[in-house]
Amino acid sequence: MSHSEIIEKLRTAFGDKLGAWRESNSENAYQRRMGSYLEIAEPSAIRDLAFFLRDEPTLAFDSLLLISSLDNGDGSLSVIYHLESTKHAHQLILKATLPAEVPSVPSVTSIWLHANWQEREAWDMMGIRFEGHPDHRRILLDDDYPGHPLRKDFKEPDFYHGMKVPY
Amino acid sequence: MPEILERHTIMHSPLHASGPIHAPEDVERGRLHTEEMVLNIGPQHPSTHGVLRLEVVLDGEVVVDVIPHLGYLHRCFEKHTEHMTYPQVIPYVDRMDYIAAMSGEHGYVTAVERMMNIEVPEKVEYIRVLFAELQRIASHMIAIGTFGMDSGAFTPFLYCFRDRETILEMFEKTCGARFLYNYMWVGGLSHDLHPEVLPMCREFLKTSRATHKEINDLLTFNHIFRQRTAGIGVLDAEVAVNGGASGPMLRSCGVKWDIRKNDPYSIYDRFDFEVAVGSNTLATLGDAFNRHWVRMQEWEQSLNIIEQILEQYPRDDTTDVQSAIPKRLRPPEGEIYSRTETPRGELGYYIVSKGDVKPWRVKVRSPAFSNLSLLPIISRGYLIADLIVSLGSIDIVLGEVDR
Amino acid sequence: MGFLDHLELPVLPSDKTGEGNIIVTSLDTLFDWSRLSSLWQMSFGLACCAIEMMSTSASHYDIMRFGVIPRPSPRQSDVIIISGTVTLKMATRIKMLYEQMADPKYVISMGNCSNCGGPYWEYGYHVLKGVDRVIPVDVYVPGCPPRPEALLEGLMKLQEKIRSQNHDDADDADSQD
Amino acid sequence: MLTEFSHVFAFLILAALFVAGGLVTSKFLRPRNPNKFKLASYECGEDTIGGAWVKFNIRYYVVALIFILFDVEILFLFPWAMVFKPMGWFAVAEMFTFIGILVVGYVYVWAKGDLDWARPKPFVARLRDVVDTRSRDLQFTDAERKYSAHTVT
Repeated sequence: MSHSEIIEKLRTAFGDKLGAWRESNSENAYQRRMGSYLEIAEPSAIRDLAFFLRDEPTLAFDSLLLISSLDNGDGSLSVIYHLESTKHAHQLILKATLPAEVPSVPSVTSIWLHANWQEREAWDMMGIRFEGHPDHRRILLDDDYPGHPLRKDFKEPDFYHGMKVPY
Repeated sequence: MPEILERHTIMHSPLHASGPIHAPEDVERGRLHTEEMVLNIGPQHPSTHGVLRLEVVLDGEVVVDVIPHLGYLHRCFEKHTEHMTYPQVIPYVDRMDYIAAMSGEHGYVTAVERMMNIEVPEKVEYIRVLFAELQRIASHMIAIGTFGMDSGAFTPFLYCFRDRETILEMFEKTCGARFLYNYMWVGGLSHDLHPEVLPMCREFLKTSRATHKEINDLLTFNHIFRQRTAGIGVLDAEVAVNGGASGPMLRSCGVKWDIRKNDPYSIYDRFDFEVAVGSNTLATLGDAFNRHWVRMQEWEQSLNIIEQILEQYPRDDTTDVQSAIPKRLRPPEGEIYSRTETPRGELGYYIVSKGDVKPWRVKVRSPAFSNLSLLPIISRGYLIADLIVSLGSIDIVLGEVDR
Repeated sequence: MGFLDHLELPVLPSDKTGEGNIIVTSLDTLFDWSRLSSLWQMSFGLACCAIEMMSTSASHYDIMRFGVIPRPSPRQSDVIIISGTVTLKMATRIKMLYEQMADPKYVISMGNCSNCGGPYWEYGYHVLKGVDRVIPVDVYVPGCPPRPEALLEGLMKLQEKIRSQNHDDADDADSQD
Repeated sequence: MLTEFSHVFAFLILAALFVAGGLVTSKFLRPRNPNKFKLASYECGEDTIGGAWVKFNIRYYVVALIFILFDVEILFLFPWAMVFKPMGWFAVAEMFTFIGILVVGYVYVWAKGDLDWARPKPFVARLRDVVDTRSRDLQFTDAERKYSAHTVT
């Protein structure tokens, strides 16, 4: 199914919860396909949207490729869901933009198992909380590491466990 | 085994979520009252393929739960990409998946070329696919060698490393480095193909087919190896797709999903090769043996591709390999998710560019990271020796897992 | 072979007659020779240099010719080759492993990452800029990754250091031919 | 007068001296500087979690006991093997009845299943054990649940 049909089906089911469809206007055909994304106006609706995307037979997005976290620089953070259906071989990218002071999104681990570690890494690197995640620990850094490194305003600590960090 | 299930349901947080570690819970098993022991297969361990720590909850010898701890090799790749220009990121991409550096470069370079809509000359495409497939064989050789060593056979490791040296020699002649090359640049290559590489490649095809047959007789059809790996660490096809598995781990469950065929990039559509899939006759689908079997088949398919490349390679084509490299590498504003098939699975780059010389954000979909997240699911209820075999069959590279 | 002629056997030093106790000095030479000829390495790879270390211990370069046998546990190993990037989370474990090694122990820091942080020196917020901030290092092997021959050269340097280690008292200077 | 036994005694003393000598000389010659880390128990570089002194399954203890039992049985065979030739058929019959009784015990233990080791109880997770598939089971027909057209069975 092409992007427009997918969007149209989603709009009928979720209407105002979805934001605009950002089409990428690059000359490269691949980037038009894999660079355009659907914004989600209401991040709290992600769980029902995810259930619908995975369980609707005509959509059947059974594979979550990746959850990326993005610091937009103007204080807001974004969570990007890269979805794919191995049944119909079509892809979809969803982007939810969150305010910086309460960056939290419902967890989709109970829908795609792959999200478990992806969300833990988004929490670890960018500091986005995922409500309902079964094991909300940091995955790469130690639990006592100060701050979330991939934020644009991150300052690396001078000493950590008694070791000098900067060169 | 409902007992393992409801006490340690997959969703249930592990023994010591983030608070202090309390003693393992006592388990009531009928009249025998046994405790569980928490064992650390820690960062320094011969069979964790690098610095990975597995916290294993054991009941006697049976694994009740596995909690992987990562981050011992987190080298802040994504933070570096924010401070480096696009070409400067390539050496860091090499050091991310250091066993298949060429495939990592190929993925990153394809992504940036798609963003800038660059058409790469014919010759460069052929050289890239040739080196990507040679790198796939070298990576599978390491995977098969160490997997043999994990299940107790030391000789295949030495045979594989001996033959890998010839591949490294070819790479070294062309781009000067044994591995970690910085060879594929955005829009071209750093050096043209060394004249001796094509004859060496033809010679390598013969010796590699002989070694492939030798490893098959020595390892794959060896009864002890079959008993040790068949039916171990079984992964269901639906759980594999839902859990984000890709590459040999996904194909060994019977899902015919290969990015080179399903989402073709570069000139892979000119070669005919089959997608290697696990077989239900040799052993149960999705187990450790099938993952090894898929790698052995992929080794053979890569040899076929290289053979076709040697026939189709434009020998009299003298275009400079650096002709399509843009002078000012500044992709237009926008984002892209581009992916390629590396020996471990689907390596994806999500690149956001704000029209600057440096990328705003590069997020990497690391196949080894996703495949490793399925380790707890495929090792519950098996013996601890089988856990080591399951981990070895996943073929992880910690540089890519921790990025 | 260039490497083999470095290895001198412990000939009893004839010029040592009359100086102190012959047996004592020759005992030191005997210990040094036995230690440097069987340096058991703790099989412990961190990152890309570990693959190069594996190539060095595979049949093509074969580090075992010089008596370097990979041992899994620190209790039985004499030398620890830090091959790869030392991250902050790993540094405390390396300190623990180094302390748990049996004396006398030696450290070869292989690769730029463990020498000084390597390519991650500037923005590596989780990378330790050099393993010598945590454990004392005997030999630094430069390179990213260093070639197997460079690692063997580093091993030769360590053997020379062990050979000349115990006689660093003043009168020993003349015997260094 | 050196009796037969004195040779054995001399052998024992020499063995003890040889072993003690090795240990004592190395005790003097080796460097010795213990510290807190070195004396800590080694577990792959990590500090251990929980003790190892746990109540493990009883079957491992039973197997060890049975091993000791048959080990002692072999012990009795040694002196018998030295003297059964002059003693003639009576000794042979005597020893085989002794072994026969133990074999009966062995067969009993084997049949009871006390000898089999901890069998792995593999647990292959299906999709419904791993994620919430309630709504999916309603909408997908049985044929469609085999989710992908690409699956090769």
